[in-house]
Amino acid sequence: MYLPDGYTTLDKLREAGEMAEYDLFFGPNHPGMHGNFGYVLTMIGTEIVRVRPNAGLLHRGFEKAMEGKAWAANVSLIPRVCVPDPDPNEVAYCQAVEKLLGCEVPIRGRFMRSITLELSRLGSLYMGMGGLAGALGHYSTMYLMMIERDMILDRFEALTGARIYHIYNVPGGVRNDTPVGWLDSVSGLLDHIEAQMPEYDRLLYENHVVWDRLSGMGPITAEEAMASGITGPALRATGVKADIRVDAPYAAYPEVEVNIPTSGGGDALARAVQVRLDFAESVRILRQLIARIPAGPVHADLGNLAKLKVPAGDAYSKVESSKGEFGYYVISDGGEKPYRVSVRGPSLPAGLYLCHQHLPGMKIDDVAAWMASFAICPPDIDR
Amino acid sequence: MEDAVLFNLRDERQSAWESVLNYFRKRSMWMLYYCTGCGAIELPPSMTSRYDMERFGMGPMATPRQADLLLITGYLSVKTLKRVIYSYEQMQEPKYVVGFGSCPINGGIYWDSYPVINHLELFMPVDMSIAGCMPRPQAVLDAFQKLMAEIQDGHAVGYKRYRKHYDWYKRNQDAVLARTEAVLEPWEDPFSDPALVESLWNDAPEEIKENREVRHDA
Amino acid sequence: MTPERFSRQLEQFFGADARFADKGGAQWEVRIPRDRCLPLLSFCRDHSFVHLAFVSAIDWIAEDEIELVYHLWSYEHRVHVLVKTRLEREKPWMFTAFRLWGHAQAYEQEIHEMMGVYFLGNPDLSSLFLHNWKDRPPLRKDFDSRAYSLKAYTLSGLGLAPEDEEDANVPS
Amino acid sequence: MRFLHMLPQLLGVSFLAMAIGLLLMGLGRQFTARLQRRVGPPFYQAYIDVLKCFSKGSITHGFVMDLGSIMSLAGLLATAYYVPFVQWTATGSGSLVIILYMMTIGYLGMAMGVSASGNPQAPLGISRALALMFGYKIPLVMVILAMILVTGTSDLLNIVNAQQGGPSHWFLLKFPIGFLAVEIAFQGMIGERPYDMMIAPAEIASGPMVELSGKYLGLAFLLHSVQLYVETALIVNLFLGGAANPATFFGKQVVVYLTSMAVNAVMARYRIEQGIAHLWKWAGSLAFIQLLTIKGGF
Repeated sequence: MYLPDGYTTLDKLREAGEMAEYDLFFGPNHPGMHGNFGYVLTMIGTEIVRVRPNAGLLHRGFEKAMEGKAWAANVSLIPRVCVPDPDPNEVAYCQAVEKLLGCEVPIRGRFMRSITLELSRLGSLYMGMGGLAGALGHYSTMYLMMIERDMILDRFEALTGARIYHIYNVPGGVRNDTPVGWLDSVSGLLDHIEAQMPEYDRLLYENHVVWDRLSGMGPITAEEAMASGITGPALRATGVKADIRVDAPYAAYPEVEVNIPTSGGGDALARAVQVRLDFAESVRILRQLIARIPAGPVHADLGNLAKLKVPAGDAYSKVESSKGEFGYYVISDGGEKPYRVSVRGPSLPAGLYLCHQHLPGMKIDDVAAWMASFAICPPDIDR
Repeated sequence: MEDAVLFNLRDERQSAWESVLNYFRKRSMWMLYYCTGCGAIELPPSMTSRYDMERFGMGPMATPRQADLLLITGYLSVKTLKRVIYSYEQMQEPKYVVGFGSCPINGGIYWDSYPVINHLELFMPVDMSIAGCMPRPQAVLDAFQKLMAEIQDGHAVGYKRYRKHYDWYKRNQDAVLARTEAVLEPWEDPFSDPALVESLWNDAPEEIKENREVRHDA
Repeated sequence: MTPERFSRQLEQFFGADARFADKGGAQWEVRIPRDRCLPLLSFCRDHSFVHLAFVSAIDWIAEDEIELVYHLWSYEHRVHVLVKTRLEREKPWMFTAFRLWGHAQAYEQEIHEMMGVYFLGNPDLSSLFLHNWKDRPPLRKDFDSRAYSLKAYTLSGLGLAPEDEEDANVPS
Repeated sequence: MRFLHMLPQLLGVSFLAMAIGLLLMGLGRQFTARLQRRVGPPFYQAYIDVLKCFSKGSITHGFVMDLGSIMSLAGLLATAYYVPFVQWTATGSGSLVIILYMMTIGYLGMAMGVSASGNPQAPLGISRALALMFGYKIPLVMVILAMILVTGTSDLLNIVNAQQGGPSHWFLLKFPIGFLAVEIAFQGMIGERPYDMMIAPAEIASGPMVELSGKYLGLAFLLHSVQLYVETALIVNLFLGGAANPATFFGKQVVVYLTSMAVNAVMARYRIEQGIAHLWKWAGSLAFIQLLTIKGGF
């Protein structure tokens, strides 16, 4: 029987109408789904034919809720936009407000912002690597990585009083200075993390099963990635040297040396490796920040924050989170509340658009790993 | 909150056989692996090496059929509420519901938000609520210990309540999920009128018209 | 690229339609009427502004207008451009940017649901976030979220509250 | 009647197989937990789980589902009657042909049962399990063939007897290549990583078990426990020389199972086609080499 190139028996049966299509609900209630999100997959056998994203399960009306709260009160709402990586939200929002206010954050406050951002990034990357390992069935790595992530949360708790939602950055700086010995404890944690990392590398990155699974999955070129709004590690994994910490520096990043790592290839393996490189770079940045942090105030005097009034205007501010660009577009009409806050989450382009490009033709086996490789985080799609 | 309905939890006295079964039930609680909200972020720490939930015999399960414990991890949007009720009804008795954080209790920080329901008790029975945002892993594990004690004593009987008062729960669920008219004021989308859309197409520039028949999945 | 050069090029192609402003902090702003907006976006994309960060919509209820803001970023020049266009609030509609950036489809779908803006040529404007929504689009300024929540999610708001105290304890 | 005469023995073996299998599961879970630096459940956790499952309500999806569940358990129990426990079998025979034949019935019964549920993920899982069977059965059969050629008997009792006289007589040392091949295949037989694509929670939501509730899930657990008993006992008998008393036998089973769990703990999961290719490539070639060395006058 002669079959032209790329024309399989499956295609033949499909054309003859002998293969039935069926819908498979991948999520929201599915162990491979990270968070509350869903894809309705139309399948033939084990192959995906079409995909329909089912978003909105985590929708809480953030943008509306923020219009009803005072400028400073919104800081308590904002970290909830992205649960694994909350601090970029706070910083992006505060920077936008500060831009409108025209106020300058003291240098120590900027350093503290960078330190919390990088610690939050480390925690989120642990979660991302663990999630990828979990999607591939490699639970030991995930279980072990959570120990270190929890240690980071302990440091956050000592600094801010909260494990997950820190609400530490406020317009004008950060809430309070470090407790005594806190910076040393972070240094000690970094030593511990660097000592542990080789073990995880052996478990996850030197594992041939992981290589075989990830290589060639969901490939994307640099042009495609830029044209479809992909940012962060997924973009750098295509070889583009783009990072907001360097391109549009904020907080204390101009004061330290940031070497943006890139990797090539653009498939899921490259993205996984890129996350690991980002992780190492983040640890290096943290060490520099801790070594160079100056003394001084951490907060600019803005009077009573609860009665803060912001001049009319609009400002866009963005921050490099562990998943990509987190942006806040803040509009004020001069009142005590924002007129409108619009949020740009990093997951939407991959989660709602690239799925149409990548998932059809893929097998059901790879959906969870594909999502984890793009670090799709549903709360910032839904908001 | 005039809607907070007080529930009476006490069960009739249990037999010795029932109490033996309850021992097995409490020592082997399988929870449904469904992250309904942000509270799920504290589940990985509770499950994994540091706090290790499995030493109490608890573990995540893939589907509602296999699970005993439904965790409502945080706020519930209406869209999720529908899925949660489906999941709950698929679970086999005895089954338990734990509400995480403030949001299932009274809406929490989202109490005035349009897509988020306020009181979970109106839609399904809750056996244990953990206050806080987020509840820490210690609080989560403590709640599970307390739930175990309630199961042993035969007090965690939400599923019996659900069966007994199904009409009441179903009425509340339908009122929110199967809404037939607008809540505040009806809204007519002007673009549901095909004539208007057609006139827009007629005035559109040529390069737009070319793409008229594009389908997303094509 | 300097702002002067960019504004000169804009003037060359769009004349007085495009109003350019430098907001400082490497953020530029271009205001443009709806009919010229898509050509402007296309022009920007060809001039290295390849990254569409997102699209936001603002309801200016006092001016009876809805504003769309396209956020563009150039990896080459490291400049952020906000392309703003105003639509009438009664029947807001816009041409889709789906052909320029694929992911614009998702943003437009969201804006259609949240703000009621119709995007001509967008292949899928079905409801994505809300369940069985029959009210005014929620991000409009005249939508009262608190009143909605109290009416929709409480027994008394739904008219289901029990008459007397005895009934309140029904599920026991 | 011969059958009635054997009934106490058959019941005894059934009970033993389930008890040992569940204990192995509990020990395996605790072992994995220790590898992951946590406390883990108590060793008797699997018993509690099964008893709890039987105390729950359950949903059947029709007569075929009931029949399939019973049939798969019955098939595996029937295998257990032929696998020697301390140089003794319930039926008095240890025919390897019957063992290899009967072991398949477990999966076929499961395929029949879970397909009735109508959930697409259950047939996906069971089709993976049946496909994977092609992967591990061929190396296994090749190695067993090699041993039959050497010992001149297909009765497992005789193969065990041939290994008596201390560890130096164990086939583990006589056929190290074959042992390696069977160890790789064993990983697939009990469905542990990297070959756990049949369950694969992140992909197909625990596959065949997706619609099993209450008692059916309890039956599935018992099925897995009997499977563990049969397959570890098979390896102990084939390569580790059986045992003279139950404690030693159980100890050897534990060693075999925990070795597999250690691999399980550090591995990710293959895709199904990768898994079969891997099994054929490594286990298959090792088994083939073993067969050649024997035919070559070893």
